[in-house]
Amino acid sequence: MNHRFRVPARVLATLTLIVVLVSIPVAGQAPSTASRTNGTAAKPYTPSRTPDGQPDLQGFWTNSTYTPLERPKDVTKEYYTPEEAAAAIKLVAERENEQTEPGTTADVHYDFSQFGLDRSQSTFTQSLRTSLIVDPPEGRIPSMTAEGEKRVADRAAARKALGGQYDSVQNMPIGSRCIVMAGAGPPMMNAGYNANYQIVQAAGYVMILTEMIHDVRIIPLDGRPQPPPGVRQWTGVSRGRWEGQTLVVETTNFNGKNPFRGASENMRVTERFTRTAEDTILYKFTIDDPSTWAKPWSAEMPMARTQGPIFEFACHETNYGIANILAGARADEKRAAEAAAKTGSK
Amino acid sequence: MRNRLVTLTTVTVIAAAGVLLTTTAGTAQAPAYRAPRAADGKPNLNGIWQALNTANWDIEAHAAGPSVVRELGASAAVPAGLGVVEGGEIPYRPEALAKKKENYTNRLKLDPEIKCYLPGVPRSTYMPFPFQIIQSQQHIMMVHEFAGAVRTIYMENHVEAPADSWMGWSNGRWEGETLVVDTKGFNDLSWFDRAGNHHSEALHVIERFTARSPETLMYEVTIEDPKVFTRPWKMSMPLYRRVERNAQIMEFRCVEFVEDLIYGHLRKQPSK
Amino acid sequence: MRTKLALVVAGIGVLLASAPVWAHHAFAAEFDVNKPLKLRGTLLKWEMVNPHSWFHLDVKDQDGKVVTWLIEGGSPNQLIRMGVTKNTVPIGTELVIEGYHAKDGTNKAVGRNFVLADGKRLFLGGSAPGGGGDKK
Amino acid sequence: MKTMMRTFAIALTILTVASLRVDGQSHAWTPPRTPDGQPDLQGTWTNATITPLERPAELAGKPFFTEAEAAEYEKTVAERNNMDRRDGSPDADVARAYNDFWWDRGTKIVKTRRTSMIVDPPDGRIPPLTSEAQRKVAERAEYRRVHAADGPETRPLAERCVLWPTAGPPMLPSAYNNNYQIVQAPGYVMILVEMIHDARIIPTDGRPHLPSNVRQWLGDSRGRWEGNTLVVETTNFTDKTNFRGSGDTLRLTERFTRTDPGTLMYEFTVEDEASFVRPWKAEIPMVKAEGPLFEYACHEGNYGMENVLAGARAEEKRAKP
Repeated sequence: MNHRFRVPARVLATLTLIVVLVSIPVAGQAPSTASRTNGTAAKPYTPSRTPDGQPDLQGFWTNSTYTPLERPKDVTKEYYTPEEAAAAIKLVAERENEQTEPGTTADVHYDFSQFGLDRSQSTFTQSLRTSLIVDPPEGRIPSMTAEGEKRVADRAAARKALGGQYDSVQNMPIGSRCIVMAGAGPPMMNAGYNANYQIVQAAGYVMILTEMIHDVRIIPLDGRPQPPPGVRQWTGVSRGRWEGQTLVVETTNFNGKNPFRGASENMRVTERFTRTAEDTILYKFTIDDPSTWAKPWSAEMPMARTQGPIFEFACHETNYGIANILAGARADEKRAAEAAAKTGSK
Repeated sequence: MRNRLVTLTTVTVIAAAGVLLTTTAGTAQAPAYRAPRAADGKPNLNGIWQALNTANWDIEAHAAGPSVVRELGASAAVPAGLGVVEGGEIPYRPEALAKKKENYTNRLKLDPEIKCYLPGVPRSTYMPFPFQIIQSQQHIMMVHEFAGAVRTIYMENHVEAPADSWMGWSNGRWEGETLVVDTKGFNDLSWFDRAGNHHSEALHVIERFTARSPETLMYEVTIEDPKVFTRPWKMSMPLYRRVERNAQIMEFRCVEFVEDLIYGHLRKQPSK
Repeated sequence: MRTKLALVVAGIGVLLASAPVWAHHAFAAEFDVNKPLKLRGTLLKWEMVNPHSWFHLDVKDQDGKVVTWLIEGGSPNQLIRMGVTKNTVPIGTELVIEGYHAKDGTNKAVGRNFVLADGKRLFLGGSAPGGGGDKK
Repeated sequence: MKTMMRTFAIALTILTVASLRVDGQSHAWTPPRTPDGQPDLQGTWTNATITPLERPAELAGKPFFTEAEAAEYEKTVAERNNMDRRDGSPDADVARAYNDFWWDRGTKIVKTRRTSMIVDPPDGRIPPLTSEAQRKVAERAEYRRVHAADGPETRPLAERCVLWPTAGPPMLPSAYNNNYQIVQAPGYVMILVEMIHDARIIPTDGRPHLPSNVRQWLGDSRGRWEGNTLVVETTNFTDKTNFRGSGDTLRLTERFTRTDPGTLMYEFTVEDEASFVRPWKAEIPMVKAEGPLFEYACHEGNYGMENVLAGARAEEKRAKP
């Protein structure tokens, strides 16, 4: 038995510890609160202020989670019991540390656990929620409009028309190309690993550094208008404001090249960041895109305080994998052509 | 009609003369100036800043020159500049000077900027793109429009760079009116400019940011790299605030602009 | 896959459908599943870079000639949070690497498993300071 | 050397004063001042004249015309320059290019009635080139002959719209548009040369010259006031303008003095030991002219370049057997 087929005992031990430590909202509590379940009545948390008087969201945070965006089809309840949640996490975490069968495609990969990249080895957040989506109440993305369906089909057709996935770099996924991570958002969906954020505030601005591909969002709070509709960006253009303790950020002007769940470029994302505990920010977002979904839908997830640092995630600069993949595809083609020629000549 | 012509010509001429009047030598010592304070009492350097010089083409003094790509004609030609290096010349070791010349000759192939690579330090500061300072007590962020390059200046918990990187590992401190940033942990892949001025992974950069008026900062840099230079040397320049009301760091995700250049030869049908 | 994975906890089994750890790019497109290999060599350089780190390994071939291999690993960022630095794995460290050869036939491979000369796995099992999680 | 230059300068001043007296002007005239106190040189000026740079051989030993001689000379030159005539060979006719209406060489000699712009050496001729400079001139001439229309870069600078001979420095008259507009501001004098919209911006704050590796077509000018005279020193030339055989070692000193409401005396000294066996000097009284200077965009409409090159290619094609 190869040692690599063992789940590292240390990981499991750590995992157990984390499950105990991570705050878990009580099922049945108002969904917007994320108070602790340590048995005592939770006091409403008032965040400290930055020197210029903003509620202080600063620090390193993660939204790494095992909770899926959409509720699993066979789950009907909104919340698990704490025991069910812990069991579910343990099961998935074990699977993540599970080793692959040698000689299979899945095995052609470095070992995430060896690089600390499986979720159990870093801080992750959890709630008892069975899905991140809280509205509609069934916890799933509403069905698409006909226009939305058509757009999704058109995009797929356009991709297909470009040829094979490895015919050229432009045919490859934008994340692999280091342009932007598919989940960079907004909304900020949890990356598979390095799902970390650094928030820094200065008078008039909130900055959020996303670890993956060093994406920075600089959100002005001065009430300035959105740029004209002709100015569009991969991550849109964000404008923020404070509503009490909550940072509300509205983002429009997407370029539509990294569509979130099939959305159009005219999607409007409203995000709400509320510090609900010393080590928790409750992150909620609402997607409003009538041409894709008849009515807006919303999700929420806690962000947990984590430790830094966020080391530079230069991506494009040493993205050797891209060249290797393309070279590999060309080598495959050459081999296939030679084999065909050989067969033909017989 | 004739009068109007006279007026127009005169206006043009005076404007031409006026331009020079305002561009007095940038490296003059900043006069004593006390910056407005941020809420924590430190000099407030928050804002969107940009260099207004030709250091990104060549940090040393240089005359105008043609574009390295014929098709781009005047649009990519090199504007002349008097340089930002104090004392005029960079004190290269002989073999390092030879490498600089080689870099220059082969700049179309070698300049990391062309490939949309993170620009390194201090080049990120004087690229012809704005950058924004977001200043908190623990961290001062410098977010650059070019390639979305970002620096975290650690104002507390100073540690050594865990690994080498493009933008280095920056520890900062306040010295009176001045933000002093000490950066090490660079790789040897970034350049100082398009002229091929270079460094090794032993690079140590000390930057000093000092407000010199409400809308300008003085930016002074000391470069140390004993593998490449015979002694430490300095550059300095003013940085200007982008005062437009709608000034904003926009996306300049240049990767997709260079993919065909870098990977085009690996296309199924190679691009010409 | 082990049969254990077939175990379904009532009402939560579908959680398994949640996204697996995200892969930056398709490794099976870069490396050949039909060309597993095992390399023993000394570390020449570890590029602690993103999106994936690369180990440069000097390997003696059959004729005793030293050939440098480039081995792809994972993002170093979480390891750095755990306390790993460029000094953690010294140059010259002997490594045994199991992996798969690059499709284009050059001396590149994915490092499916990195093992130290003493048989310990790299980074896990306490080989890295603070290894085993970024919890304080 | 310096002493020699000073002697020259004094001699020149005397000559200038003497010549102005010939013209009947008062030398006691004091120019007005700009609001910030500089002698006011502002306005539009022309240096159009038929006085040649070098004294023609037939006028050897004669630095000045008499009034009658001047009139006769002007008449002769007017006839020679008449572009409306159609006599002579077809080549000569084509070379005249267009009617007299378009030309503006001036019809008068300079008001000092000098027979050459050059005042030193006394023979009014450019001193001999050094042997090194002669070699370079010959090389360049041979290159131009062999590669006359190989490509745009082998055509003359003016034809390429890179630089007109009137821009200098030194600023010398050419066939037309010999106009200059001077505007002054504190610390600067700007001279807009009509051809080809070259603006010389001359700082007068005593700053040093550019580093020697930085070279410009017009060189690098630094000005200072000596009494009522603007003295401009220019260095950092390229090796591509070659004024009368000069090289990148050229050091040019210009002196601008308003001598009466209608006259701006322009003097220049050429020093380039590598190219000339001795320094030399010239002067041109510039005359107040009427503006405005209309935009002289050159390169933008330079269809001629394409025609010249296309013509050369067509000739080559025809020449092939």
